[in-house]
Amino acid sequence: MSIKVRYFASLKERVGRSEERVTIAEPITAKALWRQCVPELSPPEQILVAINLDYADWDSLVKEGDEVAFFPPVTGG
Amino acid sequence: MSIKVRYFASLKERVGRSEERVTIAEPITAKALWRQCVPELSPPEQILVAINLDYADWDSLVKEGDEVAFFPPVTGG
Amino acid sequence: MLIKISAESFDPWSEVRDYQDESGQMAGKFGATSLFVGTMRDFNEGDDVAGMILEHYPGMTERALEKIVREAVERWPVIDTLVVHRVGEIGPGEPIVLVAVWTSHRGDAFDASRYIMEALKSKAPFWKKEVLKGRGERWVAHNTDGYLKTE
Amino acid sequence: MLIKISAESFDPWSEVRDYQDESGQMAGKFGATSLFVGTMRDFNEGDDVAGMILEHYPGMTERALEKIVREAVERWPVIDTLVVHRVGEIGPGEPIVLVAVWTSHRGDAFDASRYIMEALKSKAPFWKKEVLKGRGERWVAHNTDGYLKTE
Repeated sequence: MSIKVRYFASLKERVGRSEERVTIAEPITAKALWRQCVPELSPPEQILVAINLDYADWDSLVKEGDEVAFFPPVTGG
Repeated sequence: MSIKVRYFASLKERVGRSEERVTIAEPITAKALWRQCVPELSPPEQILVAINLDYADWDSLVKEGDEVAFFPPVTGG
Repeated sequence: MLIKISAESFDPWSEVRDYQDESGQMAGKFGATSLFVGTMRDFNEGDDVAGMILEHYPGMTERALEKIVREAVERWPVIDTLVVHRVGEIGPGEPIVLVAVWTSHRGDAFDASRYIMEALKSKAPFWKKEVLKGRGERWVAHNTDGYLKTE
Repeated sequence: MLIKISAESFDPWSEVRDYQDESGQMAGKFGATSLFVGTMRDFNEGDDVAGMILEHYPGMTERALEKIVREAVERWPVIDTLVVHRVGEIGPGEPIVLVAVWTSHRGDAFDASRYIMEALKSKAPFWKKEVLKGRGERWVAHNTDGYLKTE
């Protein structure tokens, strides 16, 4: 299963990349995906998760073809 | 003592004039002034009073040189 | 802090832009602008309205508006304000009132502009007479409280 | 109901006028317009700010804003809305966001525009990085609640 993972803003700078394509064997939670992608950091509490352009939880399941985004609190407006 | 009395909006149409100059012997309340100027109508409850361009009460005293205005509830904006 | 009583139709967007541009020292200092524009509708209480005549009490109007703006400035950290109110004959779709408030933070802009509008509606000596289509004229009886939710 | 993400500087007053003119059928139908404009300040948290870079999540941004506007329309009797948000490099004094709401009655316009602004601030995926004068860059950490009174 191929997943697109994206990072934004300060998190993007911290992990040193804006996006990547990762492969998983079966559907996993967003938290498990984070651990696979960013093993050097435990999931920061304030980081937000979106799956396919909608907000999701750390426990939401990620599956084939999904686009998952991790980002810090939003500061627009 | 000479007082300028003004009427606005629907009240102006009801009393049939927009302003008049009246003479009083000594300071009187706005209510007494109304009774002198508009004897045919008891002071309508919703009518507002202003003395010298500021809101006043029916019991406020009117004296020489004052401009007194009577008008219905305001409906601007 | 500018208050204008206008006997001519005005464009609220030009008024705000011009005022903001003239107050050049404001640029970069304010973070929030809250604006309210009240416009004449072509119907009211089920009737078609062809026009409106806005009467006011010259002298007291300005004084009442200045007091209202002063109260808002005392209550919230306001950088500047602009109030424009139309008088005379008004056609459907024309602006009646404009209230603009510039502040550092958005909550204050929303609160102060709403306060000015509500106080203007309940205190400033303006009176509206509606010209109904083919059915004469009528005075608007009273303003409703804008803090209450409509049904 | 229009939502625009703009990589270019925009004039909020022209945006509102143009949108209102294009929606010609609105004339005479709405009685109230509430507008909010958020503008870049040249200082923040005691530091001089020379500029700002606004990052966003294309696709999710539009989707999040559409959801927010839909929620406002479900909650208040709204005639129309316009939301414009700037992205990219922004200079001091330039508008960042515009929210305009047209309604019949003023209370609904104030409530709905404020709701949209607060929801945008807390939900729409935008991130601000400030360019400090001679002291590098820093990400803005979080937005404050605009319903709370400032100290």
